Amino acid sequence: MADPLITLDGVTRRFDMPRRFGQPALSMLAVDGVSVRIARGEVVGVVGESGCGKSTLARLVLRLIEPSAGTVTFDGTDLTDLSADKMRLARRRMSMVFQDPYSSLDPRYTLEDVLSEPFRAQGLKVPPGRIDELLTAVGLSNRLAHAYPHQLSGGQRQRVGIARALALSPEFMVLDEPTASLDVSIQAQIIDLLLRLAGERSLTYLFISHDLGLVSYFCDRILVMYFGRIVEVLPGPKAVPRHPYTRALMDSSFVPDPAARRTLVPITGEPPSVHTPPPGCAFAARCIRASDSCRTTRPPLAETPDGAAVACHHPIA
Amino acid sequence: MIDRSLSVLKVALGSFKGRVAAAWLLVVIVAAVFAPLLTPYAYDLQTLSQAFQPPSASHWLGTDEFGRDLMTRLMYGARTSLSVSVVAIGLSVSLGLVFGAIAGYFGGRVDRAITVVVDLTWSFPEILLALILVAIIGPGVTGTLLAIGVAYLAQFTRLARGQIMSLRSETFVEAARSLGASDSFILAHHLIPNTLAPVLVTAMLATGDAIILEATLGFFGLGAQPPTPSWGGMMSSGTAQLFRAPGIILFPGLAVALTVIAINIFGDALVAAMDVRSRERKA
Amino acid sequence: MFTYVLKRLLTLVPVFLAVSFVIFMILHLIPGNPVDNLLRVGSSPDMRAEIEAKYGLDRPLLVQYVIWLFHVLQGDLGTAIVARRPVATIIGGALPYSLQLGGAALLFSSTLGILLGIVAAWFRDRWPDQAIMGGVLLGSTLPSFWMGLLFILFFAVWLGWFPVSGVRGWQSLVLPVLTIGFGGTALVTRVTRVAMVDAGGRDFVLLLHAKGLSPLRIALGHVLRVALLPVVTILSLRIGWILGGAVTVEVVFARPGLGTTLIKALSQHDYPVVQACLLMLSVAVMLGTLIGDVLQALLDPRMRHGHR
Amino acid sequence: MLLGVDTLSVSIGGAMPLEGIRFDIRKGEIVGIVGESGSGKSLTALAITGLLPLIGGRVSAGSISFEGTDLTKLSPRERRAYNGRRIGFITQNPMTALDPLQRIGEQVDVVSRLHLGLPPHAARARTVELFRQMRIAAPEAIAEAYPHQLSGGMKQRVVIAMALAGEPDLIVADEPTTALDVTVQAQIIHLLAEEVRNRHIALMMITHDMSIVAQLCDRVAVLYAGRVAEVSDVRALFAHPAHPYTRALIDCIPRPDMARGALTGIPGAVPAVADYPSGCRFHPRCPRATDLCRTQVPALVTDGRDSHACHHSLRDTHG
Repeated sequence: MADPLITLDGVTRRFDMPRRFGQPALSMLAVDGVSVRIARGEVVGVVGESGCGKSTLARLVLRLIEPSAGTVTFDGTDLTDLSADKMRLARRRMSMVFQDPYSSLDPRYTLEDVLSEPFRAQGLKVPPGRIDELLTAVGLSNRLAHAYPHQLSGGQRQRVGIARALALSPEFMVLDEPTASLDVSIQAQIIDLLLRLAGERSLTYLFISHDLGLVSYFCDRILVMYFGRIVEVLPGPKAVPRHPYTRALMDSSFVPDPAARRTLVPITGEPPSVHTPPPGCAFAARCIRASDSCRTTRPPLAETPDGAAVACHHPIA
Repeated sequence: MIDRSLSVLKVALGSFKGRVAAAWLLVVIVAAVFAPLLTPYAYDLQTLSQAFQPPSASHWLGTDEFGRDLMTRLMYGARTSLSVSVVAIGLSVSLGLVFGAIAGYFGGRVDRAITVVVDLTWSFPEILLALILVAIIGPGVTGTLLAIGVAYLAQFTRLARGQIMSLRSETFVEAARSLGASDSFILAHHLIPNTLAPVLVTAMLATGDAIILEATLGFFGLGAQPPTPSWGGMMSSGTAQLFRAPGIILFPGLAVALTVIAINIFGDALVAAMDVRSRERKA
Repeated sequence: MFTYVLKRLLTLVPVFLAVSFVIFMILHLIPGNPVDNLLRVGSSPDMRAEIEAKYGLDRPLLVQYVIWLFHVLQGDLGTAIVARRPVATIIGGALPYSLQLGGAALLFSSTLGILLGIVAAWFRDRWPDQAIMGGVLLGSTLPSFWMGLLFILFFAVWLGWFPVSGVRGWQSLVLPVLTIGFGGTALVTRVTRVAMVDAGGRDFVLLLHAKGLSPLRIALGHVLRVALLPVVTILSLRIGWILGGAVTVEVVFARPGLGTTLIKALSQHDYPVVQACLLMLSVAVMLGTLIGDVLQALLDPRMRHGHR
Repeated sequence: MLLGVDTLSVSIGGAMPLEGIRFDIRKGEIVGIVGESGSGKSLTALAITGLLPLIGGRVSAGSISFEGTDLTKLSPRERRAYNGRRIGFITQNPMTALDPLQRIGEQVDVVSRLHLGLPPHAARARTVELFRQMRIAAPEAIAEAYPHQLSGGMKQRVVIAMALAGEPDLIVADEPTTALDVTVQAQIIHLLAEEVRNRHIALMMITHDMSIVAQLCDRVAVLYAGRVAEVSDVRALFAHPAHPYTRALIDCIPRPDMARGALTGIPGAVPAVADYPSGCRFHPRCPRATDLCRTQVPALVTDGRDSHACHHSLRDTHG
């Protein structure tokens, strides 16, 4: 990867819990030392269960949340020490699509207002014809320009969210579970649209999801997160997972074919408490392969020449 | 904005109750504004020979202990009571919005300081706060106005802060920030406009409470000073005549009650109308 | 539980300091010299010097406050300017009457209000609900002093059932309690109804029905308990509101008590008495929130376990 | 036949969000009710559990017969005797399914006390035993805990234990795993399947997820916009769906062997009750729609226990 568009180096975010009277101060590591490089035109997926830190990571990449440690470099510029003005200019080149198509649009805004906001927020004039063009690009009729969000379906709203993210012609988009609250038929529409847009506008995506099947379909490269860390990097959608957690995730997702029913007993238990992280591998308590070293020493993320990486003392061969 | 407000108003006026309430409010406002044109008497004209007249054609509601026309005093009283309440609530709303927005948007120490003071004052009954303030500022129209304004300040600061806080975590605000919008842009284009509607409805309901508070202060003799008529003041001087001429107390009290009830009914209709709209939004 | 109450009591200490400071400051905020405000016109220079020495009026404001607070905590509330009696005696005489009235009114409002709220929620949008909510609208909009006067006119003067004023026997308590209770009940009814309707619409109620429990058992055994949480919160925050009602009503019925004492002292510019009355009412408000919190913890396991 | 739903229609206010629903469930059978949001699958569950009045709805036509008794004809009191005893219910969101102020154990005990007449001690012993079967560690301690002390997956196990407590013949599960994480979802599905199979309890599994249907169910009813699209055996349904909607729904799930670009979804969206189109309600989104579909409501064609409602069934062309 000669010229990565995005480089994350040791990005960490700690949240302090509000202190309660007579109790020790608590904090949680939402994201713990994540290092990733994303090439231009690449579609990188981040997959993990709720609370694994994937949404925090999405916001750290765009500096919507400040990292506690580490740096985020965008096209050679370190975003983490840009001034507010410079950061605003940088935001023209990156954008985000959000999970909830309902709360992501101001109920008082018409679609035209929504789509002109990126320009107004940047102090720019809306180029003539741009609103129509954006609506067309996401498959919405330009008759909807004066409609309010409450008049649209969930799928249509998510298209508006995508159009807004496209408004300033960014190079990089973070997609934070854009289809998680949509029906499957609409999810497929939106994924299809995103793929088409990536091709037409040579976009780079960071796609956050809890659905390994969807990520495998959509992404070039997959990062698996557990408890704030990357535990495995799958270099391609067909790569065979080596981390027991990734394997468990795979075995937990069913296939839409009654002839291919899973007979494996799923893994037990749930992730550990965020306030009392275990000293060793966070997955050890749920892992059938765990040994004493797993419970005491944290396995590093070991890379292999083919671009794969796994953080496990006993990876599956 | 305007067409949205109009459509809410239309829904609110759709019910019979809403229309009656609005009509009464209109009557009171017209009576207050045009009092000098509507009555042949002066509010402070004492005709002792005419004292304690029962209701008649020339004195619709009768006269008080000084022979002053009760109807006339009621209409002039509406001027004092309404204007004091409206101005006082206007004061609380504008200051409350500013404090609430500062606390809600910036959070941290500023927020904690404001919240502590606000929560403290909020748990005290408005009448006590107003009594303290009148004690400090002194009785009269200005004292009452300021006292009521400050007494309700906590409520509006709380409301505005809560609104801003919950809006701040809405995804559309995060979306705006991801597009490079500054704090002031977000405040001006998302937070304040979305806070305004619930604050205005609450302000309307609070105006009703303020009318009662003004009347109570007046009743204690701490409101507008004689001979300026106010609904509370009229009842204060009427207590002595309670057994002889209950009308002196009955009619101003009725005016307060009907006006406050009308404000509540109309305000509830507005809330319901806005709810209908938000439900449409979700469907 | 004991440690919980203790912790809550500790958090009230800074609140008490803040409130007492504000009350202390009244003397300095009103126009005129604080010493003059503590003395009757024409007092001798000796008395002047005595007051100045006692309260350290030549010292910095904060020191003055500490001295004042020190006296207050020892039960020395100063001397009334007009009555020339120790303020503590005046307050001590008035307090039992106010406690009687406030306690009775609170009991009346919360019992009746919760009952009516349950009935209204059970018959939601049918005529019993509409009738109750009509009464609630009246109760929350009619000025309490006016209601008091009407009650006197109707029940005391025309029907002669109860005394017009004074504090002789339980009969004299009925009309004042009804007057405060009308507004108080309206408040509690409204809050209870909303809370019942809200709790009744939650998911867990669906599952209770699916278990085959009877609707009455669900309403009284489960929904009511959940609904009581916000009711207790609001009640404890609004105890002051009901006490505020007591201030007005005491005046209307010419009952001795903190309210009459306060209003009289205000009109006579008797500031030590004003300060003492406000201090008492503030302490009542604070104790109210404390009792509310404790009740809340008793009702809600989540509070006991330190969640939320 | 355990449960027979026949031409069931449900009204809420003036609208009829469910119309002419027909399917049946045999003893011990696992039947999936599948469809997108707005298809009426949750309303079907509420109709069968008699909980429609809680959301202001009612059965306006048709019957629900449970071992020959028409549940829609019973008085509320008679109806209630079935709930918890013959029919268990599992709701979608375990986080909000339990009374936050009551201990977990008491919430389960009440079912066997009410319906099996067990004394308190025996009821608790039974609850603990059920928890053990649900693989809840330290069941006695959990019985004394409050809901907020349990994770979502743990709460859903409690809710399942509650549904099993009355020894029902049918469990209605409304999206029981949608709110859970993937790995926990697999645990719960696994557990639920095991328990109902072992006890020979019929399960009506409401879900939007075709892969859960494929994993778990014996038979499937596909609903669209308040009507039945297709009812069929699960293998036949996935191999040769009759209704184009069923086909499209299966094709919306990404599969490992799928080429990029193969996932296109179904154009448009499920219409709201007020905007139901004429004829076949799926016609605006259907690639096979003709004028006939636009004007004529397709009849529900029955073939043994299977049925479908389509003018241009895919099975007609495939044979």
